[in-house]
Amino acid sequence: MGVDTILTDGIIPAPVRRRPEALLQVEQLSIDIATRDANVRLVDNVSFGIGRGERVALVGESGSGKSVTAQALMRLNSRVKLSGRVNFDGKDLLSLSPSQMAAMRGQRMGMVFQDPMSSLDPLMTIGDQVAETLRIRGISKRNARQRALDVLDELKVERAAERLDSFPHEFSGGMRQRVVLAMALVGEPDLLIADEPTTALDVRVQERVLDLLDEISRRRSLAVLLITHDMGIVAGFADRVMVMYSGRIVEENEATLLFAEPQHPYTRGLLEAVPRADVTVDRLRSIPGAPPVPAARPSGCTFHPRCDRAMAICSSVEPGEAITPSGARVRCHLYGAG
Amino acid sequence: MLQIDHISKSFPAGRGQRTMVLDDIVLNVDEGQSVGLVGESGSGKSTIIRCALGLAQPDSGRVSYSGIDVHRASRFDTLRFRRDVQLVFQDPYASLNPRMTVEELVGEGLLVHKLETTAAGRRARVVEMLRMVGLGEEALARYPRSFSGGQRQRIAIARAVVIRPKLLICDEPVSALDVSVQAQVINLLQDMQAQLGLGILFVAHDLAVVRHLCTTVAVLERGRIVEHGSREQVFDAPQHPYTKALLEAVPIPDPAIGRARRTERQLAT
Amino acid sequence: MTLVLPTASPRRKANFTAYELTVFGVVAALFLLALIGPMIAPADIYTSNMLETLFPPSAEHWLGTDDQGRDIFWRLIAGSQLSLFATVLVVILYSIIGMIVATLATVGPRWVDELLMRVTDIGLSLPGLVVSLGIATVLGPSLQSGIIALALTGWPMTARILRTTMRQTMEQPFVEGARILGVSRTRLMLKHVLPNSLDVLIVKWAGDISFTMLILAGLSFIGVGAQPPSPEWGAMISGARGNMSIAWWAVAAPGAAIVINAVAFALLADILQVRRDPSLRA
Amino acid sequence: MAYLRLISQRLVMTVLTLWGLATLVFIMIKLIPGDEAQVAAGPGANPEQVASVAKRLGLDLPVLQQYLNFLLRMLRGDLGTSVVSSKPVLTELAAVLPSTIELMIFASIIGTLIAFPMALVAASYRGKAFDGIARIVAVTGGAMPAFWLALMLQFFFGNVWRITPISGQHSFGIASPNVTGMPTLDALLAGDIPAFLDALAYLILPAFVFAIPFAAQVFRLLRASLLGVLASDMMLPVRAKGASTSRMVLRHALPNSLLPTVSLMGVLVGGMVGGAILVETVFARRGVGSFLANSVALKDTYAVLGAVMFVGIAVCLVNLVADIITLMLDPRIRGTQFGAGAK
Repeated sequence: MGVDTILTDGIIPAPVRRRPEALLQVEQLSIDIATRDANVRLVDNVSFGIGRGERVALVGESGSGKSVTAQALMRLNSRVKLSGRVNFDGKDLLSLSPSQMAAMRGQRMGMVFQDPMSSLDPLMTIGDQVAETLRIRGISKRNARQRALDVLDELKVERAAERLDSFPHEFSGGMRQRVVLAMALVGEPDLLIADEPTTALDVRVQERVLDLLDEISRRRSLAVLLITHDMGIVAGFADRVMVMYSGRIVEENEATLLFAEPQHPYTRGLLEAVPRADVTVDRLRSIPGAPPVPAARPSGCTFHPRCDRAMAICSSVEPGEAITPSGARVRCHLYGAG
Repeated sequence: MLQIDHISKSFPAGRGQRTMVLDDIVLNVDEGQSVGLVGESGSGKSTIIRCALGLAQPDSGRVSYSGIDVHRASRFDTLRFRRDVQLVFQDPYASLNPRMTVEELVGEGLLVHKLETTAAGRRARVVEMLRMVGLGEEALARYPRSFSGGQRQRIAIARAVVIRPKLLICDEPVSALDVSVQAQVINLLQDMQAQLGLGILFVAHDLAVVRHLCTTVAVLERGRIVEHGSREQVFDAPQHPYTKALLEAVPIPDPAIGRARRTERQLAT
Repeated sequence: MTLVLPTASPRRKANFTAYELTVFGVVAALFLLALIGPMIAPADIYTSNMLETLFPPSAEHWLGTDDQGRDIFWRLIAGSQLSLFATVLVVILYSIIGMIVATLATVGPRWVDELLMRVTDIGLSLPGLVVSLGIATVLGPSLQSGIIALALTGWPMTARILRTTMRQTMEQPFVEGARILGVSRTRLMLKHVLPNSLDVLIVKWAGDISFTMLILAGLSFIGVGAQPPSPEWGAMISGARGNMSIAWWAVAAPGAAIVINAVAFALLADILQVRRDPSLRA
Repeated sequence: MAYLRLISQRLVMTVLTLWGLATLVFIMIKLIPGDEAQVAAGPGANPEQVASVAKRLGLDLPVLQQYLNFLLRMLRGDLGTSVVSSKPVLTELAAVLPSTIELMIFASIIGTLIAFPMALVAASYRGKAFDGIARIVAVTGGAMPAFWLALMLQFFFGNVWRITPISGQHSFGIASPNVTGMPTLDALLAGDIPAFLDALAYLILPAFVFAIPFAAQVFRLLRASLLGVLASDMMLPVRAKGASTSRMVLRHALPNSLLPTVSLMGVLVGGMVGGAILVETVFARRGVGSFLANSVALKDTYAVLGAVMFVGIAVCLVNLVADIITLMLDPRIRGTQFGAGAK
């Protein structure tokens, strides 16, 4: 890593940031799941875009639909019903045939999952698992193995050549997460979706994995969609942040602006509710209640029962999208548009 | 009040070797004091808790509570120790018996320690306790599964605190909760401590939470306490490299700090 | 602080499908039949009628008659009590033994656990039918011997499963929490460990009834269980075997009765299993 | 290293099990109602014979001494003497064992060939018609009494439709020289194809009687564990690589499901020995099972107990082999090839 990266990114981001060319454009994506009794809407009408090489974070709590959204982008979960459009590099993913979709996975878009302990096949060697992405594409065993080795080297797995033939149980948590990362990166995708990639790891390991991800994303100009619940991780990694609550994106903005001027009461509450390791405060401002489960979503603005600035309209009318002076896309009745 | 006095513990690691899990741990919690114990996974946090509660036997050293040697106590003293020292678990889903109602769960301590001998008296105390943790009377007949994670953790706290213990050991009590709910439970613990004069031993991997709740902090690295001091000493002027490394790795919800740190690390390599 | 109690996560509703209800209904009907079978069957099914031997199925004798001229249909109905209740008795007996062994192994000191589990392992690795055969031979052939033999050989699996579950329950944080609260040993077992361990057996029972019914019939067939005049189904097959070439229905019918029972309980076990572990659902 | 230790643990366990079994058999002998010497000598024995048997068995010695002697006899392979044939039980069993083994091997091959494809297809098309039908078929197949199934198959295929021979092991006059004791193998060794096919025809029905419940159980476990693996966290990354369903099932789910399935198959093959009592009798085949059944019919208690002991040993050995195969399939146990810093 050289001066280059530091200059392009800088400690202080450029005030006007050109929107990179769109790679992924999600339009009015809704995700439903049919249970025995009823149809439950897990994600309601979300739209967002990711540019080439851009790092976007999708932040949310349990039940917010962040992981479901992530899996929907690759159509990984066959039990949910998807509607809307997911444009990836000009193709509508939702209208592809299963085999066309399979060809996109691994090749154009890769995914990393939360728990490195359970993400790997215990009976297959590391080398075979990393190379599998390529083997599926019909690349020869030798070439696939060589490229698997290259990726593991790129991810700074020590003595990677010797370790190709070892099994997952011989690796530590951080090492396994690198292998999982290698499986997603070996096909040289344009978009990497990382679903809570460091939640199961200790802070120091987490930091190293995030650094690696940062470095590779810059080097390969790889777009990254980071799914997390941790505002701290978001702050250090993402260019842009989307905050999801109960199946909807309630706020979206450049990372710096979002942290400096959170607009939605939920975003603000979230930032104030988290203790910090660098300052001492007397008391945390807490958000009352708990995030709703998708089957029992409140009417109107789904956040209104917990919101300290709720108005009469909030419980009945779902707020539309408004753009605030700080550039945030926000769904809240406090911000006109209505 | 609670004195963990030079305890060590090791486990067999095959081929006649033993791995040291705890190495000469010294830690005291005084009445009304809140002590934080920070460590990563595998640092020995849970072994310390188990030893402190008398559930595991250290190889050497002793744990004493107000003069009671926890591991060699008489029946009577053990019962007193059980009444005075309680635990709040990490996982609010696994720590409540799914087949007991909230009334039974919260009232069990009163029953076991014969603090309220009548059912009506127990119920009154349970209701009072539930109010303190922010739950209503209507919770009495319900089972844990109908509550959210945050509410279950309140029930767990009520269950532990209803018998008015002097020391509450908290084992990562908020790490399994949603971010927006964590603050509620943290605040509740603070309230309990202020109202009841509880001593708290707060064990966690999350440095931010520990900084928020504890005035004294110990840092555990692979079974050894490497740094031990007041909150300000440990967080603002850490001495041990391990503490420094941990603090530097904790994500801070501020993009400027996050990027500056990454740049620093990249320059260092 | 005010708190909104969630309207969500109501108590799990039963919500049975038509298929599941059908299976429950069939099992209930089988039990009912076993209960009232001997009462509704005509008395002449225990006496020979040499004028009507080995009749094929007809309007008068729905499933024909056996070599003693007895109506096979009514013998099956009457015998269902023997066959089903003997099976259920076996399962109850060995479940009790298994529960005692598992509880002793869980609460007892380490060496008791070791000893009991080694004995259980030995029991598990012996072929049940063969050992039962040995035991029944020693006790002398009769239905009681069969029941005793199967009860003595059937318990190890129950003991092993229950003990594993109880150990797992013991390690649950809520049990640890109860100990920290100062709960006594007895209360710990009765209130915390057992109620949260026993449901593993409910699934097992249905499967056990299905399986045990087959073995019990097998013992009767070899001749160490119920003896011929008895309308126990295995014994009926054994008795009718000699005349199979002229009256195959006399063998087919009791076998079919066993299959119907065994399948019904196996399907019940399957349903219970899937309800416990929804990942198996089709 | 861990691997060797586990195998030796299994061996010790097997020895302990056999000891337990021997004790059980000894207790059963002691529990037999009536005079033990009389039973051992047979119902028709005269007083002198009874007395000599009592002396040979050491019945006048203290019980503990008798128990030790009994164990020693077992160690020497002396499973007692058949009252009916006056031959050692072990000799008789050794003569008929190959025939039973032949049947069991054949049955497990058929059962595996039925169960594996069925489970793989059912798991790949979970919830589709095939899956549903296969599950019902499996439940039914596992709930049929073996002896009844044997009788019915024998009656319809043999007597009514005359597709297969009814009973026995080979047609009159087509026997190949007895080398292994397994008619099919003997015919092959003799290079006599017609004799082989003849023996095969006799083998097919009894083999199916065993194969059906075997396949039913294997199917159910294999399907369940394939679905378990397919639903596990492990499969999401595989799907995200672009793998097809067949690849997920065959390359990932199947290897991970093999461990429990092989142990179950071991247990089931052991259980077949028990079923052989019923099935061999129905089909009039030589074998351990029909020997046992005959001994029961002739009230030859010592032969029964000797055979029980023998079968117990056989089952333990089968289980031991299945355990060892299971261990060998698991790289976590097979031993680390590379001493990477795990933990």
